[in-house]
Amino acid sequence: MLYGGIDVGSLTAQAVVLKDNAIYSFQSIRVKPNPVDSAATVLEGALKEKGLTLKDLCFCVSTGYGREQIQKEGLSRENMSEISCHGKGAWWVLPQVRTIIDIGGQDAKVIRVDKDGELVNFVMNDKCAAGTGRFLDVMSKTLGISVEELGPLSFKAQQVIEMSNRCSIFCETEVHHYLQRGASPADLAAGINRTMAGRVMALVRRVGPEKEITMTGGVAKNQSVRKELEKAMGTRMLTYHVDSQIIGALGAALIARQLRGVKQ
Amino acid sequence: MTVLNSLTGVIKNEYVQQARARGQKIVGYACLATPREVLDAAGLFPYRLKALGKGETEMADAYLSRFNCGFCRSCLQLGLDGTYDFLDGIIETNGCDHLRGMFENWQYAAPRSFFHYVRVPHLADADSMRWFVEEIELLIEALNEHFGADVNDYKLNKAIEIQDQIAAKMRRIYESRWGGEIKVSGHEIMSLMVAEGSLPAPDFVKLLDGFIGTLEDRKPINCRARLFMGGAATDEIGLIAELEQLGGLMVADSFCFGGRLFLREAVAKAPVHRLAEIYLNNLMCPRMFMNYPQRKAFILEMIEKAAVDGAVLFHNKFCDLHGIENVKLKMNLEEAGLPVLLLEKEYGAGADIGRLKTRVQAFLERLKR
Amino acid sequence: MNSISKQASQTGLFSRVYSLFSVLKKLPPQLSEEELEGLIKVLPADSANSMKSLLKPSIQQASMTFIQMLSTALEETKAAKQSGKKVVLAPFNFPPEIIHAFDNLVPITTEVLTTLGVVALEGQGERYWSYAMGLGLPDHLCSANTIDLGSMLSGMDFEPDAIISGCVGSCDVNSKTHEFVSLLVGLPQIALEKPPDNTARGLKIFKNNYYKMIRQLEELAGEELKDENLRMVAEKVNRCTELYRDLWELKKQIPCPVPGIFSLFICATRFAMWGRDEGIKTLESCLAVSRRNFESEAYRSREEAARVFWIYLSYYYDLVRFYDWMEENHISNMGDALQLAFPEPLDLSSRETILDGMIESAWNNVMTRQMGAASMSQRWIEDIVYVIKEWHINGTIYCGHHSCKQTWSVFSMARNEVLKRTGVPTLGLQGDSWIRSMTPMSVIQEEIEQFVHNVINKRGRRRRTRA
Amino acid sequence: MTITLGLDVGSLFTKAVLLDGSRILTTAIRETSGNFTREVEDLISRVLAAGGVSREDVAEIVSTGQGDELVEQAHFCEDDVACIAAATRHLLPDTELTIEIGGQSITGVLSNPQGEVVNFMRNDKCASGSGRFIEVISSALGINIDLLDETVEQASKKIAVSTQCAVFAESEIISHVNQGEAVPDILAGVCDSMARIVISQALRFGPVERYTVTGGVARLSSIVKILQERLHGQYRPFPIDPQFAAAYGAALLGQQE
Ligand SMILES: Nc1ncnc2c1ncn2[C@@H]1O[C@H](COP(=O)(O)OP(=O)(O)O)[C@@H](O)[C@H]1O
Ligand SMILES: Nc1ncnc2c1ncn2[C@@H]1O[C@H](COP(=O)(O)OP(=O)(O)O)[C@@H](O)[C@H]1O
Ligand code: SF4
Ligand code: SF4
Ligand code: SF4
Repeated sequence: MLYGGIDVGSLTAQAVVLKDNAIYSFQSIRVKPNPVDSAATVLEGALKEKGLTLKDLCFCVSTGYGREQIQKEGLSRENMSEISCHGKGAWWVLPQVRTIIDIGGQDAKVIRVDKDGELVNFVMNDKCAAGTGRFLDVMSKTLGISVEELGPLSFKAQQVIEMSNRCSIFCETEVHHYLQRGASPADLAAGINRTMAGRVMALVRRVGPEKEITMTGGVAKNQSVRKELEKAMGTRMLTYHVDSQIIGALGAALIARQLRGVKQ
Repeated sequence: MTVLNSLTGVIKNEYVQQARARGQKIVGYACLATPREVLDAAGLFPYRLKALGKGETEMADAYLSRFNCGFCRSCLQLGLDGTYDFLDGIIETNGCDHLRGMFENWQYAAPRSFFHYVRVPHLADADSMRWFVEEIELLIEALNEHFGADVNDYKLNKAIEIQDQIAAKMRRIYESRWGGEIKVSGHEIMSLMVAEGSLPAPDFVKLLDGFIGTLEDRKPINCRARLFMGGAATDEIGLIAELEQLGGLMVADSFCFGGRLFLREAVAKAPVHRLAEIYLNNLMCPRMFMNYPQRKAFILEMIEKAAVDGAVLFHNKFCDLHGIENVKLKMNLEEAGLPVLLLEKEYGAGADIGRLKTRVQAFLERLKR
Repeated sequence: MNSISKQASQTGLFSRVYSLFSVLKKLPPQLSEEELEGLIKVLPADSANSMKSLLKPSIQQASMTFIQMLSTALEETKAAKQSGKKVVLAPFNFPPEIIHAFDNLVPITTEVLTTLGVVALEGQGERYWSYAMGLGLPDHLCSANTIDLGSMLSGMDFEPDAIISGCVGSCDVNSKTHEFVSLLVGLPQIALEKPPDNTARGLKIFKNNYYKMIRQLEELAGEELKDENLRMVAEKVNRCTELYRDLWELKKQIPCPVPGIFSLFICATRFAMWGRDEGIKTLESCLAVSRRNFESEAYRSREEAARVFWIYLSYYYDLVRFYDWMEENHISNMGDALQLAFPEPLDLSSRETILDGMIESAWNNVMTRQMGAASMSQRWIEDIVYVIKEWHINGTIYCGHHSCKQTWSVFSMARNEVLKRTGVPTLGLQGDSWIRSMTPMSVIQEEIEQFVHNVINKRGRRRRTRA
Repeated sequence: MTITLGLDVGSLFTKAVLLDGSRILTTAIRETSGNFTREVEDLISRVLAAGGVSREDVAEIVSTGQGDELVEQAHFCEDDVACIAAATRHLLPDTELTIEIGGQSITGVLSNPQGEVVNFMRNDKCASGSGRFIEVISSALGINIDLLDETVEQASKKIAVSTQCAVFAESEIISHVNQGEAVPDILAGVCDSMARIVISQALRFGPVERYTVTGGVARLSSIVKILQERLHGQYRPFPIDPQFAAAYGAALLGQQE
């Protein structure tokens, strides 16, 4: 049996095809202006890899931006919030996990699940994009490096220069300000990652994290943010061997599998 | 429904225009603690201030700050931009610190000739009741003097009677959802509540009768989960409608524009005392101190009767009263076995609706619905 | 509950402040420079910084009595349980003298505790703040209350026996936070409401409420309020009032001989130890130091770039160093609105007259008087205007403590009216009075400098960059 | 005549004005980035070359703005509030309020009839309502900021932006595009929401009789027009390129030295 999951984010979109209880194929692309286009492209990509078509999926679930339209267009049969999907996906890769910190391009969420991967509680950033991947993107651009380099660079830091400005957009100038005064990019990178972790902690506190804890979403790839979060929580987080960005789509596919029984 | 839509879509509705045409004076008030009957008895048209989800506040923000509740900022904006120019007077209440600020700035920037402060106690003990009785008497005096009204017990009793009728009818519609099938959605109920403060009482009775007449023929609404909603004073019907589209229907609430409106228990017979009791004893609002247990009991009872599956508690950003109350309420509702979602929101149509919907959808998923 | 945050806040605010002060209390009345250095070395960085400034020679005498006073207050709280006394938590605007008049009651003031914690402890108050956030409380509440609440609720700290909400009617955040704690911990709450009515009618209702509160306190204490106790406290209250007024008078001098930090000593005394010998001693030593300054030639010839008054709160995180910075930049810090209590001597003729006087001073206490008035702006503006004239203030600052909804909602009005009535400008800032992460001190200082040089002095701030 | 040079190191752009008495010889502008000394040096040599003036002829170099103290080439620095007030005082003597809208903040500067600063107020906590906000949005829509006015002129309606956060607004705007809304209409909505934030700042000092708008955003007539419509008081257009107001003021203050 084949199940599909599509997750359209603010920056990247993913599709996962699940065969019974294993990831059969997956794709990740940069988003297109229209979420439905993103969904169609990324799903087609994941299917094509194994020579499949939409018809071969017995159930497909969409999540993320435009999840309802994607369903209306017939690419999926049901839509689910990203929150449930990340919870489910993370639980599948790490059954012992109870708290998931998911940080994407514009959203930061902390999700608590039970022993069956069902949602127990969650919080999500609301008014402000200050503690999201977008902050890291803007910052790395200002430092003239890629977002992938931001983590490694900060491990070379002599000291940590934290950002004081709340606004993601304005931290840009703050970085300029420090660079003008001769600060080293490594120290700034370390500060940026710590600032990021501090903002995420504000959300983490709201749910009261319970062990075991893990991270999903693109920012999970930043080792320095991860370390800072661990330090702030006083506990280690679990890692896994699946790309952290596909966890949402994976969760959607898992839910598709669950729902098939109910909906058919 | 069109009458209702026109009432909840515009501030200066047709009843306002008619009242102006016939020379009836219109007096604005904001808080549920304002004894409307006194205004009715004075022959005035009590108009409850609302902002209908309008989120533009640039004029208000020159007075109030970013750190004030958006509902108050929006109301002040409408006061300053001329929308509320039809009001012949305003009654201030010390509902919360933000509301006080809203009134003060309004009176500072665009003064009215009639501006009366009804000081509502924050306790409901015997001393406070005496104080509130005096407040009502002072209000009567002020109205008599300024508008040449002649408020007497007879008129007050009449007005109380009409409001009792309204409450009974509202209750009937409200509780129609508790039996089984839901024929009236939560946002429709909210429309009625918002309409209530937008037209004279006798007209509202007619409107309610019309509405009740249609109940029979209505089709049941699909319902994925039965929700309780509570928190901030909000008249954002559109917001509730959007959230209900996700399938969770609001079947009970404790909004200020909502289920608290028709609580009217009182024992005193003399009208002024009776009014004081109606308004002070039944003010299930977090601004009241020492009676949280009462509020909790009121909400738990409603939740039980309405067979609710989960609760969504809102507060406007920077609202202290609901911001704190909701945390306590969440703890107590969860103790009672009910899942709860806390939502902090900015007042104003559509602001971040997508993000609110994601959270509500996840909450419904959590409820397994 | 929230296990990880709970761990982080293991030791409560009270206990930590208490242990720090019990060390400080043992210091000799006069510290040599070496002794000071030695002390600073053993303290953690945040505390050391504060102590360095607090114990500098020019104000050491006053600081020492201040420290002694607070140690006594903390010890009494600590010892209350063993001696069968009850601890009553009250907000800053509640005058504590009535509680001092009970044998069996000990007051503790929320904001004083938080301020001490923030000034003197490593990591300031942020761990307790975090704990409170973990409960789901919004981040726009007053940090002073939230920190204190976080500390109490994390369950590791002292437990008061009752909470007085002295802010019902004048501050929602404050009263509501206290209500939250009392509900959560299951403590009795005593509400003292002030009606927003400046007339005799309002005062009458308030008086009634106050008497009701005394009855509740009597019940809590298990004793009646004794005439002789009341009289003893009242006499000391009058001494405090006298000293307070002397200090007020001295502040009219140019340059101001009263060091900025004394405004903190004075209001802490008002909030915690008014009507006690320790309070009198603190005020006396403040007065002695200020008089000495007044008489010293060096002090009198000091340049005063500005005389600045904080129209509501000031910043209390990094406070001691911040006040030093103002001094170094020749900005006289004339204190904040927490000075605007206007105490009057009590008429000692009878129990009734004493109580009447105490009630009036509660009615006129800071915040109650301004934000609890019929109009939040009117009294506040009048008081600012008065103090500007009395103390020859030439610039005022609004710190913009973001939880303070009442002042924020009438700040625009206040600034414009103050300018209109006195010609004195107001700098509007944004920040949090007790938490440094909202707005960093450097940003605040930069704004203040721009304000002082461009707006108050209108001379600009020409800085040479090249020889 | 004395020649002075004003340098305004802004959050986004560094500006230079070369002044002879009160006559502008030349101006130059470039983006502010990390490499500070080189940028400023480059600007200085550019204005000097264009103005046909040698470095020795410059009596004073005055810096202002965010990095003012780091400009090694400057003789002294002044706060931007003082510079803006000086520029307004000189060019529009009886104007009480100057609203400076730069890349990162809105600053209201209130002056008295003598041109002295009576008060100022800065709003710089959030990018909503800053020049950067407009830039981020127009670039997300693929519109060069130079063409913003032209584009907005084609608008037939205004699509309201509901969120104030620049980051969220960017994606909200993209969703409007997806729903088939026209770019000019969306941009018109953005300008409107931006103007509202400026208006509430401007109104905070109470009503004034005359005001002017400076800073880079003052160049955008789509925004200034809305301000004009909604603010009471007479709008006085800034006589020189408003983005250079602070640099001009700095050079003026150099003249007084
Ligand atoms: N290889 C990487 N190393 C570090 N950070 C990364 C990497 N890839 C992506 N990110 C971060 O992840 C964010 C995007 O996360 P993602 O989950 O794809 O977001 P969305 O779901 O909103 O599209 C980016 O903003 C970036 O900061
Ligand atoms: N042609 C233009 N090029 C660049 N920015 C412009 C232009 N016209 C207007 N702007 C606006 O001006 C802003 C920069 O203003 P400026 O006063 O130079 O800021 P700062 O002094 O903070 O560097 C930009 O963010 C942009 O919104
Ligand atoms: S929520 Fe309470 S205080 Fe606010 S308007 Fe309603 S009844 Fe009044
Ligand atoms: S929502 Fe809160 S802040 Fe706003 S008016 Fe109601 S009680 Fe006051
Ligand atoms: S501070 Fe920045 S990131 Fe936050 S809401 Fe404002 S623009 Fe968005």
